[in-house]
Amino acid sequence: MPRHASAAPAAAIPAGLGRDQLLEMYRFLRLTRTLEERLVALYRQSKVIGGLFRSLGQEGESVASAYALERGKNRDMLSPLIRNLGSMLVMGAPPVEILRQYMAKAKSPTHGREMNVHFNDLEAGYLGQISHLGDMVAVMTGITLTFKLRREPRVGLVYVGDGATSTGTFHEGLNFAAVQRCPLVVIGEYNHYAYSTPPAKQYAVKDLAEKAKGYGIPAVTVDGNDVLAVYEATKLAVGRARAGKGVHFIEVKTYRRKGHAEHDDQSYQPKEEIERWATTNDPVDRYIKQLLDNAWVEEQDLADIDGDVRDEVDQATDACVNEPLPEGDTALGNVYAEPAAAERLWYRSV
Amino acid sequence: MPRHASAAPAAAIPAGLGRDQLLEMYRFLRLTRTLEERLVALYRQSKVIGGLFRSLGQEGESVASAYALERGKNRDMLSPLIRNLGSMLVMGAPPVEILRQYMAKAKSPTHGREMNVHFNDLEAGYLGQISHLGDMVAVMTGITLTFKLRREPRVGLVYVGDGATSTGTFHEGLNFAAVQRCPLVVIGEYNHYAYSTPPAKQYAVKDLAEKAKGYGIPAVTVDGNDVLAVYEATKLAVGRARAGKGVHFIEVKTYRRKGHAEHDDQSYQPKEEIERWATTNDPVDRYIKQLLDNAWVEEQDLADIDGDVRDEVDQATDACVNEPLPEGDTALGNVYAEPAAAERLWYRSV
Amino acid sequence: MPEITYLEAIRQGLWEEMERDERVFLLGEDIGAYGGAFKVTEGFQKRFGEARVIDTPISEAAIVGAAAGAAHMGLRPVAEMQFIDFISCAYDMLTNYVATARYRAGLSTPIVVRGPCGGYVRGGPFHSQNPEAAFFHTPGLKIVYPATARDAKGLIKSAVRDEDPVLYLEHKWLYRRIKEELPAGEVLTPIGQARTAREGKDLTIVTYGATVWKSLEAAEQLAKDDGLSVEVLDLRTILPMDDAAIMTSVKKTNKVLIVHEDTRTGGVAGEIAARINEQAFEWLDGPIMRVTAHDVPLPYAPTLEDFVLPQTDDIVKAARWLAKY
Amino acid sequence: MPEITYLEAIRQGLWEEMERDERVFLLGEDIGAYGGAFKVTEGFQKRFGEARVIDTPISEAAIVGAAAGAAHMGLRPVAEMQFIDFISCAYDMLTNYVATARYRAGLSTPIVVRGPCGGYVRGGPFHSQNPEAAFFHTPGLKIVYPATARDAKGLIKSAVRDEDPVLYLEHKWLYRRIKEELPAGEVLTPIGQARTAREGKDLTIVTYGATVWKSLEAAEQLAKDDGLSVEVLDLRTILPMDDAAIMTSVKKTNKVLIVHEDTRTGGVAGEIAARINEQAFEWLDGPIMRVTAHDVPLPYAPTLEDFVLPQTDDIVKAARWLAKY
Ligand SMILES: Cc1ncc(C[n+]2csc(CCOP(=O)(O)OP(=O)(O)O)c2C)c(N)n1
Ligand SMILES: Cc1ncc(C[n+]2csc(CCOP(=O)(O)OP(=O)(O)O)c2C)c(N)n1
Ligand SMILES: [Mg+2]
Ligand SMILES: [Mg+2]
Repeated sequence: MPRHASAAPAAAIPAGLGRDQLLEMYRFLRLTRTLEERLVALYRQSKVIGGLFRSLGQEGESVASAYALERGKNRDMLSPLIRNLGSMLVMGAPPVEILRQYMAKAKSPTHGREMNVHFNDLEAGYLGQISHLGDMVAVMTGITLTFKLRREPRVGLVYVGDGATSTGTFHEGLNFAAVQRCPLVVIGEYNHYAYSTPPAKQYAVKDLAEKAKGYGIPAVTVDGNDVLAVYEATKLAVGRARAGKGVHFIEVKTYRRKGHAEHDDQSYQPKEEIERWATTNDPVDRYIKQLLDNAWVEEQDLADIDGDVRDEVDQATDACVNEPLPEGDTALGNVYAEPAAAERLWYRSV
Repeated sequence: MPRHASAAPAAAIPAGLGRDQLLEMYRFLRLTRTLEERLVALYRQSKVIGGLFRSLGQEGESVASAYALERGKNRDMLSPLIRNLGSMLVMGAPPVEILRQYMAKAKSPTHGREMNVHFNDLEAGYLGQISHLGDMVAVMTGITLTFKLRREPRVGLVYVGDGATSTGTFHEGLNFAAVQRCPLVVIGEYNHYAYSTPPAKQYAVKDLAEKAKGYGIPAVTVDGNDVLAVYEATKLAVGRARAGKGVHFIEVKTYRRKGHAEHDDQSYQPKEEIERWATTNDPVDRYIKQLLDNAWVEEQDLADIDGDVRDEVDQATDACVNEPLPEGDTALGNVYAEPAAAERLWYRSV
Repeated sequence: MPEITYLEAIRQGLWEEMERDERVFLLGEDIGAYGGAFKVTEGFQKRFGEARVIDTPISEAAIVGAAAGAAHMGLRPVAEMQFIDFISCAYDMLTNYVATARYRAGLSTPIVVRGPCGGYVRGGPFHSQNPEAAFFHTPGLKIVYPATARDAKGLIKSAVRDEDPVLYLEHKWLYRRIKEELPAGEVLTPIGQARTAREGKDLTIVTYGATVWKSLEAAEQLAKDDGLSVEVLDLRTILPMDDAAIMTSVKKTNKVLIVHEDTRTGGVAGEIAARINEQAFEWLDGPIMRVTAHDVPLPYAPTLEDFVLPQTDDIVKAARWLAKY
Repeated sequence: MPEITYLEAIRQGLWEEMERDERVFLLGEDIGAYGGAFKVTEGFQKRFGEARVIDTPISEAAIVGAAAGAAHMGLRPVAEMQFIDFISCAYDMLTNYVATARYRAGLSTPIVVRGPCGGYVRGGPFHSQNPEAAFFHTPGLKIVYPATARDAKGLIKSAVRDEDPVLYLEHKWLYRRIKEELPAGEVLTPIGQARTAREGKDLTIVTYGATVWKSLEAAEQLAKDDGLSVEVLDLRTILPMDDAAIMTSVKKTNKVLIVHEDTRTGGVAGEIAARINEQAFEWLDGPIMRVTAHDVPLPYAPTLEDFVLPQTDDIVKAARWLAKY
């Protein structure tokens, strides 16, 4: 936690945020980036088993949108995509569990059964995706429908990529949620690519926000790399959803600076384009500048956080990097509530 | 064919239509209604094998929209739903084949394998649906994509009910067609019900036309029981689609006066509502009034057509009502191009 | 107790479970005011309210996905497919999301997906399907298919109480065709246990769903005409399968005929044949034979449908042949 | 001719068919400029243009539905599923629309749907699936699953020329692992014909896809260590199945082990076992046994995946047991 929290000129800070919160968001931004850089190192050492998916350049919208939710035991709930590492960290996913997931460790939340951010903690408020895009929209419709049926003041938030808006499940799920006026906020991530596919080959509208019109729900488009703008827009939508005003759609314009996954050479992304976003529109750089220009925080505050985060990621790595993979036969349990285990095939014991 | 066709005051007639065409449209309207009434009679005699689906009150939009297409061998193509009997008749589906389909006769276009309007004649320009709603939108996307790839000046038209717009395949198909700028016209049939479900439980927008906004395609809403309005709107959209301007969406507001199918008691439809539409907003009555008030045709012209249609339906019925059902073992052929037949199971020959 | 139909038994089971457990709710197309295409849920919305009997858009994937989300949160959703044929639109959601949830992520997803199945009703290719083979291959799902009114009630109640996702398949040909007097009090049929519908010693027929009745007819006829003693095993649960019950019967009769209404290739009968081979090969006095639908989509015309589907006479002929073997 | 990989063989086959027949076109996600997730179509768009190599939205149902519509009109679409796991999203379109089109309505629908399948690659539950069992039950579809570079080329070419819809399953573990020198000129593998991958007389292994190679390894080891002569039959086409080839081998060796990578319950092996029972029961000197994946979603960790999937050693053990029987 940052020092001399009391000394901040809170008045000047927008969106009803305090200095501590500004620094906490910074901390999550830094943690996301540092943790991903660590994952890259582990990937190069072949310690990451499967693919590695970066959110470089998109950390702002992930962190800020999640930060607008109420956190804590059985409060709000979000469903992240592979590029929403930041959102999961905000909801309390421990970095060590992320590392374990990527490295398929026995102690990982899924005990090595699933990969990367594909895990959940319903009490903490995050439900990991499955690979099939769009499905989580329908599932979050059911979760927020439950909030509504139980009259709980809880809100759900689901992320969907520009590409994933083309799926039938996105359509069916969002439409059903809209009809039921579920307390659901949808973050449409316009990051310029779906794997290699640009928006122009994905749909015939300019902004994702236009898609919301077909569902009778309010929508806004915000600068996804402006942390406070995303926070403010999400906060507003979450408040409305909580107040019973139904589904809200927020389009965040951002840019995927790395390839679809580490193996992707990005040949289809113009070098200059990547360069331009990196140098002139990095969400973390912009946030830092904003914090310092407005004298909301001091350089030292950020430096301290950077150091804390480095330590945290080091410790998380040390804690799990040498852990064992799961024992093979642990693959058999928990297919059903019971019987406890699927049967081991006969020839394994002859 | 109507008499003294030459005598029509063509000038006064809108939408570039001539008197013969007005009468031809009337003929299709009358034929649709008369044929359906015949089917009801056959249904009551248990000659219709499965369900019977009426389009009473919706004949106007079916006939007028189809009439805006170019007909003839390998010209435009449409895909009708169970309530688009009128559209199929316009495209040249013979009444006797409709009767055979409903009665599952051996000589029916599907040889008794499929029901009602679930058949096709690709050269004539109609492709019957399968039951799974939404699928035909994607299939028609492929058909119109083919027109585009081959640079053929052909247009496709697909019908979708208010309820079916909730399906994932509607969304995926329409979005893909919009991106590809396929020469496709979509007729959204707002007939106030999806089985028993009203629009308010189906989606959160007021007009189907609003759904088009999410696909970046132009849309209009027209009075579906105004034959000439539907014709004019469709003609315009078809012309644009043919000119390479991509997908167009037309919402037709109409009303399903019968139940979902004959067995449905319509308990959920207010009697007065049905009554009001029947007495004040029947598409055929309105069309007749318009034709006569404007002196575009004379009563006798219509009476002659009514008579011709009655005879045609009588002859069609007589021609097939006593035909046999298919031989049981004809169920085995044509699963694949070859082998010609699926194997007859062993115990049928022991 | 008066006799009740198979359909009424499903209604009773659902009704009792909703009375018993407020976490239970229904969602599906036209199930509310209208009471469903077959009126299975007629009167439910009046009694339990719109919040517990939800009319949905025509969106099978969203119906199942939303049910899964609600189940994660502790509710007990029962989703209706208007006709089971439309469950194909939720195939991804069921096989990838729902079935794997516990295994991959420790999520419990106690949902029931139910709907009218089966042929012999002139429904044509898209209102007559038997979906069990499409889902039988999916670890994590359970599949039940009652043949009697008692099991219709007993299995829907067990399905609602089960901790795992259950496909509850109800045969529309049986809805109003069979009647039965049910015992007073709680009727529960355990998931995973087959039922001996008829005792016999010469030959075993393994079956489920509508063909249980055709098999019983055949057994009766074979007893009269051929003096054959045929045992009929009604699986009731298709997944997980009651291997023990199957093997016990096979080891007693040494001959087995597997009968199902579904098409042949890739149907459930293949798996049963494989298991008998693996677990009771030495006891077989003849080949395991199958009576099934022919490998075609189910056609509409009565003459065609009757030809394609297995009939009592087919079972009689096949059993006779096998008995002589 | 130089040796080429399984992946290159698919590329060659597709390329040659597109050169040969201008009605052939490709559609799928990221297949154009990018050349596909596995680069199977790299360079195709440059050569054949955007009209014949179409990048689609993420819409598997629309990809298959649009392919069907184009096929009705006389084109020859080849649709790529980025990973075959996502074909589940087109399940309704394939089983209800495409597969039944000829039967119910006389429509010819010559489409090919292809994509990377299978495990042994640490892909986790949603990038490792084998979809054959889900579609094997659908009359009207054909399913091919090449194991060799030669058949990869020969079957993609036959699939493109086939008058019926064909699922072309390619195993990503084989993409770059196996190499082969192909004969000059046209390479065509007839759909519906199995291949004897290894001659033997003591026991038959019926298999397909990646496990063909594991079975051959096992056969080699059994020959060395046990002096067993094992025949390995590579089905190549799963639907329609080459019963004749299976029965011929079974009648020769009298013992059969069915091996597939897919999960056990409801897998293709069950159907094969049933057919052998029906057609060659008298020739069996032992039970028909199966080596398959365990009945769980395929987990991510190498230790878990290796445990779940069938390994060469499993085949050796099972064959040894059966040989002794
Ligand atoms: C139904 C489905 N089809 C295909 C894929 C393969 N796939 C994985 S990620 C991806 C691109 C997603 O793009 P987008 O939704 O924009 O998310 P982003 O990667 O840009 O964050 C695709 C096609 C999938 N996961 N699910
Ligand atoms: C995917 C799918 N789900 C459910 C059904 C069952 N069903 C048949 S017609 C119908 C209502 C259709 O309503 P709408 O689209 O408005 O067409 P209308 O009947 O009003 O012409 C339903 C739910 C179906 N045919 N397909
Ligand atoms: Mg994107
Ligand atoms: Mg409607």
